[in-house]
Amino acid sequence: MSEAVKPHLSSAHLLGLLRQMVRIRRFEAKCAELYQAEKIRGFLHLYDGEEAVAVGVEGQLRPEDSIVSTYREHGHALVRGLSMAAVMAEMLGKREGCSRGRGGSMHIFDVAARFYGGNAIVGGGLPLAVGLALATRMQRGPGISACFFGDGAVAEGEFHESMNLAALWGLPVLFVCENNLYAMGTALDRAQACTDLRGRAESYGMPALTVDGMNVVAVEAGAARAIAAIRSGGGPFFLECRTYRFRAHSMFDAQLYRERSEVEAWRARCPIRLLSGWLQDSGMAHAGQIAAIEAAVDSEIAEATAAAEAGEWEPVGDLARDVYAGGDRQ
Amino acid sequence: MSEAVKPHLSSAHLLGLLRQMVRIRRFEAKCAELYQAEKIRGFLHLYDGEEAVAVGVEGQLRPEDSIVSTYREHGHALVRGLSMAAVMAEMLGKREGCSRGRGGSMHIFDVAARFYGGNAIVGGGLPLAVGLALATRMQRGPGISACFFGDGAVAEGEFHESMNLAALWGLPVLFVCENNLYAMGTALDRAQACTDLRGRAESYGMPALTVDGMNVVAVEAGAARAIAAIRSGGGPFFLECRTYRFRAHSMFDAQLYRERSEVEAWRARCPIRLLSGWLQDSGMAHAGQIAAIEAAVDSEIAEATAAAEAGEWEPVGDLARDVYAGGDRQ
Amino acid sequence: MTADGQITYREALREALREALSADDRVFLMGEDVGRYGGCYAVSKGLLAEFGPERIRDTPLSESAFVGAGIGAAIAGMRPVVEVMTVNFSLLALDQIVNNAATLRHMSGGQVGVPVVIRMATGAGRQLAAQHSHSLEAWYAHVPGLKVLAPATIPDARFMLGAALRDPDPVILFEHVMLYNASGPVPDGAGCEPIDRAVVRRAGRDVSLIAYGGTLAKALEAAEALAGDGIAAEVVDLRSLRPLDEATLLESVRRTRRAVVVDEGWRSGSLAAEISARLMEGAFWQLDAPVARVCAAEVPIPYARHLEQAALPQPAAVVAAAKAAMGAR
Amino acid sequence: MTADGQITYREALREALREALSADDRVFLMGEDVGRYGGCYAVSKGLLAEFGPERIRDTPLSESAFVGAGIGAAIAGMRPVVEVMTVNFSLLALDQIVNNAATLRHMSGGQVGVPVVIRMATGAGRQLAAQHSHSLEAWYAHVPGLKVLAPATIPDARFMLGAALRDPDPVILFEHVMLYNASGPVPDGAGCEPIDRAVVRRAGRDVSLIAYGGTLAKALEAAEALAGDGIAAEVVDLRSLRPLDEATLLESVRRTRRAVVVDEGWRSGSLAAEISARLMEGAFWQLDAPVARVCAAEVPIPYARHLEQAALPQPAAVVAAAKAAMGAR
Ligand SMILES: Cc1ncc(C[n+]2csc(CCOP(=O)(O)OP(=O)(O)O)c2C)c(N)n1
Ligand SMILES: Cc1ncc(C[n+]2csc(CCOP(=O)(O)OP(=O)(O)O)c2C)c(N)n1
Ligand SMILES: [Mg+2]
Ligand SMILES: [Mg+2]
Repeated sequence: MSEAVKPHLSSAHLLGLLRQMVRIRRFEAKCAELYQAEKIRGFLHLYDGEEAVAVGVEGQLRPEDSIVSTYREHGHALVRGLSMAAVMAEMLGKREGCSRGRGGSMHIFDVAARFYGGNAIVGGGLPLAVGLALATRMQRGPGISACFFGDGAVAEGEFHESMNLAALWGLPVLFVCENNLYAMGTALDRAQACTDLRGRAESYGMPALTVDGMNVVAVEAGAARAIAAIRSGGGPFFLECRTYRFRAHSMFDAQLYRERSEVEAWRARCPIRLLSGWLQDSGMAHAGQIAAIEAAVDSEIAEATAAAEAGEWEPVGDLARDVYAGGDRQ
Repeated sequence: MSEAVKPHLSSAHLLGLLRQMVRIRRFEAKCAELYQAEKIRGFLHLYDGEEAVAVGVEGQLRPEDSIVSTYREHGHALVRGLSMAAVMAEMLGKREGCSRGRGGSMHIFDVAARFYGGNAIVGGGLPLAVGLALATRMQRGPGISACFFGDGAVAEGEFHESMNLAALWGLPVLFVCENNLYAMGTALDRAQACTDLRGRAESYGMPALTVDGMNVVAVEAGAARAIAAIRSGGGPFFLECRTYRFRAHSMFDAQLYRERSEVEAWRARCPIRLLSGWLQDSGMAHAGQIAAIEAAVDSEIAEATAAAEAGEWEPVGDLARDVYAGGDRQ
Repeated sequence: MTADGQITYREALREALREALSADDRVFLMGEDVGRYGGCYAVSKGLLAEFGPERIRDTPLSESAFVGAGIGAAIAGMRPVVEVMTVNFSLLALDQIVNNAATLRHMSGGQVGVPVVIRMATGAGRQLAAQHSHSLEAWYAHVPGLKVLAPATIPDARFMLGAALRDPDPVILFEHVMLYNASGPVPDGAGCEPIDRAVVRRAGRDVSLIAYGGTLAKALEAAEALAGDGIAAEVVDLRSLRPLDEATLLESVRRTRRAVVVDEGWRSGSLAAEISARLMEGAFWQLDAPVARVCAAEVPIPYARHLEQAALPQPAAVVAAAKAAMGAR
Repeated sequence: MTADGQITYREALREALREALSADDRVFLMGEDVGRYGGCYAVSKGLLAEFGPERIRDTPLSESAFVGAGIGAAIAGMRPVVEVMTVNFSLLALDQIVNNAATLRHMSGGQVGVPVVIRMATGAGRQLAAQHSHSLEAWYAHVPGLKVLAPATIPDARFMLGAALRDPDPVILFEHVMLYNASGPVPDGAGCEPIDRAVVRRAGRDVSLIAYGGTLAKALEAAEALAGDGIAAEVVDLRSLRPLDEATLLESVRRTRRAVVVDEGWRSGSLAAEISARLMEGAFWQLDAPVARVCAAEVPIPYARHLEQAALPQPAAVVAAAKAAMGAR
């Protein structure tokens, strides 16, 4: 491992990672609450348990890089620096929402942050990421593009076509597979003939790496290595993060397909608990620092929620704006 | 290699293989002639140079097995035992055609022979082959299904999805990749990040084998091995046959994408010339036997063509039959 | 089933599946999460336990492959019911449906039949935003070789599937997402209308409201409101979107001399356009007003509830269109 | 270009590509066999040598990925022209076109524009049988967020592409396979009609024949035949299929009071249905006869020439429909 990709294990850095994970976790707890209160509607997919992936990967990205995500993207959006208030307003369907209330939970966008959504079609974002990277390449730009997708997406034809195209053209794409072992209720081994997904990447001649997705430091180290390879002109890279979702797939899921004990076993490896435990055990941080982070996050969430709730409804007369660039003309 | 899959190198057997290859070659020469005469129209994709693949593979299939092919399927159809007259009548658009003139060159069908077409969408037949195998499995039937497709199809999402599904469910499917190095004008290495296609199969945990597609005996041996593995319950198998098409992709192709010298080099390895040369050099057959085969084939073609030409045009009033089972009701 | 003999649309569909699976060994259900998860809209809940994993097959996320595999299995004598979770994802399987299922019989000169049934949820109303709220029935209804059904009532949810499975051709069955929780009785004798017939759900003499799937309830609601204003609206449920039962439509409209078509598809190129054109062709001289369309606004369906509802056809708009037709000229 | 100043439709398209590639570095062409092979219909022949492989990009057979990549590149500031060989294969890319290209601007609250141009060949007439003869313009014209163009003339082939590239939204360009060899002049001043306007190609007072793409020539042929019988048919070329230029259509039909729509799509759910419905809505009281449709027969297009031609709309049928409209009532 080269100098460039050595993880920064300073206490400040680690507390920063922890803070981001806590932000996601608590933000989403608030979302679940607002869902129960019927203020958020539609599908709501929580990232609970998978926070280390977004935090570990995105910390290694630069502003000039682009991101394409899925319907389980609140974490990706927050870490990328989107305003929490704008994300929350989006989920509430307000005009102040980052997507003006048009997108909701599954379609968080921020072009200034090069955050190209929130895509609700499994695998549907991958070709976009390839195209973003192609544009960068043709424009001789410095950025790379990163796309997140689940283990379920690997079975889709769009995954295959995108991987091959990116590899064939040597494009700067980071493929981040968030392997949480389930696609809705379908366990990985009932969807994939071969559950070691790295073989897929290798069949396109693409370098691949699997990391422990519950350990943010491991994710960070893996992402650093992958991104360094991409930036040095090595073409695309496949990074598999083994993770787990603690909660239901969405708010409509009775979880008939897995044992509670399995969930509990994974919960014991909660990325937040792991990191905060390790920080404290090693003496790199004390409980007070962690409590302070939690308090700061809570007030950020409270403020964001209040701001979002104070937002307005888009007038119905503006329904048809933004279908075409020119406005509501069809 | 087990007893069961040992190639039969008797002179009679080899002359049989030769005869099938000659049938295809000469039949298609006639088709090209009829195309020039504007009696055959639409797209016409010749198999010229690839005959050893159909002959080597299909000789190992049984009547209870099913076949799904591509738009380059005259060879597959003839070897499967379809009536040459019915195939020719189809190309002429006659009602006596195996597809009643509805399909033409790209859509040769014969359900009695379990020959499920002729598919003009690259990769589009693969899911069908998976479904045919699934039905066999559920019906506890003895057959397997074989699908033919080109190197170009390997880039399609449908290829990936079909391979994974067949492997996941352990279905009896023989995937025969006719790797002729080009998809229209696109050379393999400009379409595939990794040109060793076996890696694809392996990434689904599927056994794979590459054979010399210009050597019918090698194809036969490989097919026998693959099919034995499938019949013994080993699930699907990927058989890559390295071959070459001597002529244009279709009748509208200026062949700007390859050198004449490359074509000539491959022509030197013509599967018919190879086998007939070897038969004569080894003393297993003499020129007279081969000439007799050619003569018999020529008269078969002459008869088939005459029969096809004597066929009738479907009355225009019957245009809408066979859209639905009930007839022309919509 | 509840004590009062009512069942939900979801339960009716499940009953239909259970009946088909029990009656015919060739029938099986295949799709994403139809097994352990119980179906994304819980239609197939419990069937895995009852029929086992051979016949209730969870598939990977591979719409093209598993729909195509259903087509292949149908060709080979099985009677697959393929569930594509929603019409939105069916875009990934369209090649198989349009280029194989719909063409094979014709292209093979009548040799290859494809008795597959493809079920999918359709429509908006659940705030699922643009990629999850399509109503593409009109696309499917455009394709010769396919039959397209839209059960809008509990009895149709209960009986259309069986009829579709008896059909030797590929049938697409659209289940509107807002209907799954609807409930009602299944009267004796229900299920005997042929599946390709439109049915008059409410008789009236002044104007014909033509609807299907998710818009039937809206048309009925509009008819009720119109009745309050002394206008007797007839409500026709298309049921079959391909073939269209033109005879029933024409009979109704020739009598009422006015029609409003209610369709959740986007207006341009909607199924409502086809109905309007057919009425033009078959009843022009009997019309006292132009056939009106109440369709979805031409926008990708937005998430926010008030915007989503504004984008969808609503009873009030149907009432307004019917009154305009009454007052025409 | 020939000595007499005529160029083919194919050459006009190539000229348009060449011009766009020369004028704007952001423009590039991508698709299967657009480079070395020269394009499946030879439209891009020679461009690889002129512009190099970075800008004339051959792709693998991966319709979803390369169309999606075009969308992604457009988002990031490029101006991709993506060639999908034919509309038949575009079924494999529909998810990207409908769920991404068409929705992104709205779904992102106006942030994400997708200035991609997607070209594809369409239509039948070359005996390519059911899987290679689709006319699915109506499907695309149904989708808000897309614009859909159908150049039917040499000048439109020459100039629509440039206009499409200047458009900030995704544009689908349909090139009818039977037009590539058509030739004609490109007069001075051609190319100045806005791309979203229908154009009257032949003036007449008795009946409006409305056509687009591959059917324009048939409509003109019918008009000529009708003229011989003393019927002055006006021929309107839609040019833009989405948005539809309703104003021009209504203006024509209010004047002629009769219309025949000529459309190679299957009749049910055709674009012709939409036109008929719009004329119903906007010109009902001016119509002297029901709007007629001459469309493709509702069959997968067969291979045999006589059957294929019988399945397609023909000038004789247009003449008959126009005469029926003249004699109505
Ligand atoms: C093409 C497509 N098919 C089906 C769905 C419905 N669906 C939404 S999420 C999901 C599971 C995806 O699993 P995975 O890729 O592992 O991501 P995860 O939800 O586990 O993060 C499914 C089947 C969809 N959105 N898109
Ligand atoms: C989905 C799809 N895309 C494009 C085409 C056009 N096309 C027909 S054959 C062909 C090349 C296929 O190459 P390969 O799979 O190697 O088969 P080969 O023709 O070499 O036998 C192409 C691009 C098609 N028929 N289907
Ligand atoms: Mg998952
Ligand atoms: Mg090839």
